[in-house]
Amino acid sequence: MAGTHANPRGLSVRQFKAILKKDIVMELRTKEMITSMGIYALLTMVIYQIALSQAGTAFDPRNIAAGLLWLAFVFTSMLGLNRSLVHEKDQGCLEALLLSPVDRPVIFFAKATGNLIFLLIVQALTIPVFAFLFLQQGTYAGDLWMIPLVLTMGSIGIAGVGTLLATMSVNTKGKDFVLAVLFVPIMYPLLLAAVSATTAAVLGGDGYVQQFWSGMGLMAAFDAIMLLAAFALYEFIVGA
Amino acid sequence: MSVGEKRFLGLGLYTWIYITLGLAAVLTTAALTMTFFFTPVVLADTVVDELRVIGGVPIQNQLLFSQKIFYFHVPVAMSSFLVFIFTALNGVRFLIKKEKIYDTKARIATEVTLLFVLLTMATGILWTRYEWGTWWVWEPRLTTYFILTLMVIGYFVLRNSIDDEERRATYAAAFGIIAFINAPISFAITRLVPSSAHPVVFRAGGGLISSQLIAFFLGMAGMLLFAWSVYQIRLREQDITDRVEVAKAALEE
Amino acid sequence: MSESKESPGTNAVEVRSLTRTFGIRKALNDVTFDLPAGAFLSVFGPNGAGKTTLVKVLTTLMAPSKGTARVAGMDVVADAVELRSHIGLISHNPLLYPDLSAAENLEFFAEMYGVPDASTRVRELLEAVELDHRRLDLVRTFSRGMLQRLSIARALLHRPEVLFLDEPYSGLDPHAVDILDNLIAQIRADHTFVMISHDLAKGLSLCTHTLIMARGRVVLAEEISAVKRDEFAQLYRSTVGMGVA
Amino acid sequence: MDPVLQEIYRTVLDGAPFVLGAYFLLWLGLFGYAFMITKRLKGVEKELAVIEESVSRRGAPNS
Repeated sequence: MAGTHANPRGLSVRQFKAILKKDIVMELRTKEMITSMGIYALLTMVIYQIALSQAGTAFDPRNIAAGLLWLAFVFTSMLGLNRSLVHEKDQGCLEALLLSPVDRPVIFFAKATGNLIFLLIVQALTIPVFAFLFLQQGTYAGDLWMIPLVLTMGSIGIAGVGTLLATMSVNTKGKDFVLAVLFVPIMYPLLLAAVSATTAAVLGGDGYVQQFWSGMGLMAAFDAIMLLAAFALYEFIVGA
Repeated sequence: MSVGEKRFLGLGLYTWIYITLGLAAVLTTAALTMTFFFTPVVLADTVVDELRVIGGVPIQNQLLFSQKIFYFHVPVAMSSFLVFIFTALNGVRFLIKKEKIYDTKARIATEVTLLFVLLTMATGILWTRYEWGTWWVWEPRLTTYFILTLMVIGYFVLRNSIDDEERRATYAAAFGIIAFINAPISFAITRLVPSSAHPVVFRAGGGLISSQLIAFFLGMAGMLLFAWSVYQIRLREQDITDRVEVAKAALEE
Repeated sequence: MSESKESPGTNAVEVRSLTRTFGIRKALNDVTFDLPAGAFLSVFGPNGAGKTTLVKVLTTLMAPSKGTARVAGMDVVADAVELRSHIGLISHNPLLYPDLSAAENLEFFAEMYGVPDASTRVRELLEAVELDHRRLDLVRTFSRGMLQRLSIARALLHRPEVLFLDEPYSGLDPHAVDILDNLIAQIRADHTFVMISHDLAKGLSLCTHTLIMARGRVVLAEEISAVKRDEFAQLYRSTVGMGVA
Repeated sequence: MDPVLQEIYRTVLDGAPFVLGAYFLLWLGLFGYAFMITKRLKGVEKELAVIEESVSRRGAPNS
């Protein structure tokens, strides 16, 4: 579909920056994604309280803290991903983007980077609230610096594959549902590794450093493979 | 693009479908019979010709049966994955050539995958119930198949939620490819991530003796033939449905 | 890819047996026509005639199944990326971000096209479409007519040679129609136009060339001076199937 | 039948016949499905024949 002719590198960088800047300016103006994702995350916390209400005092929420956190992130990120692509569809703007002399992967990387930034912001807001609500008792046993690392590594995969899948689901009937059906099974391996690494970071314990790094390695492998696939497929998806 | 007129070795497609279906029936029956009635049991890595009863208690009686699953369940599981390759392959061909036939082929391949994946789940669940006394275990292979099932279902949900034919085909092709890449990653990560709850229980045994290999290969060949037949029948049916539509459109003009 | 550029005065659009099929459906069936540079082509046809598909192929958004098309001397497949800098689209959709201001929208698209000295160009265009006083207002607050003016400014940012208009008049109030008429008259001289329209009177009053399509095929491709008015109306009625005065 | 297996089924694995039966049912289901789609294929073939006939019948006077 695209020509063999490639853009000069300088233009691609300019275009990447322009799309990213546009998304950030729009978000700062409307705060649509961040507020909706943030409030959604808070609601999840309420649900967790209900879920844990009968667990008894002997139960230490730290044991499942990592799982709960990533669960919240999965649902909030689906909400955000959907929003970010709905913007593009609304007034046919995506078509206008496609009409400009831009290499399709530039659109992909710019949108994915924007989504990554918003995800990280929401996570940075959610984690203290989560810790405040659920992790008061008991001490933090792992290494604190591990948390941002694992969050970033996980979010890269979520933003990358999520942007591809959301570009599809935004063109379907029942956008949100379709995104969930596609997104969750594809994200399964990443989330499994992410929860393992995050648990190591939160709980510490025997060999936690090794568990953390093996989880990180698996996530990195997932991110690399899936980003490559998404990068290769985006051109077909966005043009269809 | 008709499938029906192709001939191979002087025989039409129909004859071939009947032959392969019949063969598949014979082979799978043979494999099942051999497995349950003739193939000796395997105890861990060694073959036993006799029942070991020590102190009145049969040792490792669970393992006695565990190899039996190998001959029916594993061919089914492997077939499902092999058929899924065709989903991805035809997806790639579609994205390159943009011809509808590849989309149809990918879709039918995914249908057959769904059939086999469900069958894998069914035979797997039976086995966990019998072997471990529980209906479901989050064991790497079962988990991977669970995810695979969800992805295949997702594939059809995606298709059903798009009206434009070409967009539907493109998205389905892309998702088929992503899902295909994801399946082995899921399996690898399920195995590699340390899990406190369930250790890896299920590994294929070491040495197989010849009669076991024969049963396995019979089962495998039977399942693949069966998959091929179903794929061809469905493809032909689709092709004819399309042609009926063309004819109807022509009549209405 | 500049070796394929042609000297001025030749055809701006050359379409040769263009076919676009998917399965049994033929959105475009062996479409062939030429359009000289500087001409204004009006494309008519009922819904599903393939007008939109034709424009999508000519604007590189869709690849043809068979046949070739050249726009501004460039092949729509082989020179797609290069070609995109030479064409503009004005659609019934504004193709603008509602949460950006008028100036931000234009600046964004100027970046996408790599327009040199973007801020001067944006100011110049905002003045041309008489929106410079609202340049800082969000597009969300604009009326339909203002949106369409801004949308024209967006399409002209990178000084395209060929402009595609996809039912630009639909949904416009009479005042906005006047403004759009004026704008098109202003840029008429140095652009080639391809317009899809359901409005026969409007389409005919503007065009130098006309193309009627039905079921993916070309029914008529003629210079307007060569077309007899009542014959045309007759043909239009029979293919488009709507009452024509 | 393998005598060792017979012994095992009788003494140790008394649930074996159920598993066997379940597998057999699944096997039957598979071939039942194959039979079903073959029948359906026959059905659409008939429909095609009918329609193609009427196409050629209607096409004849015109051309």
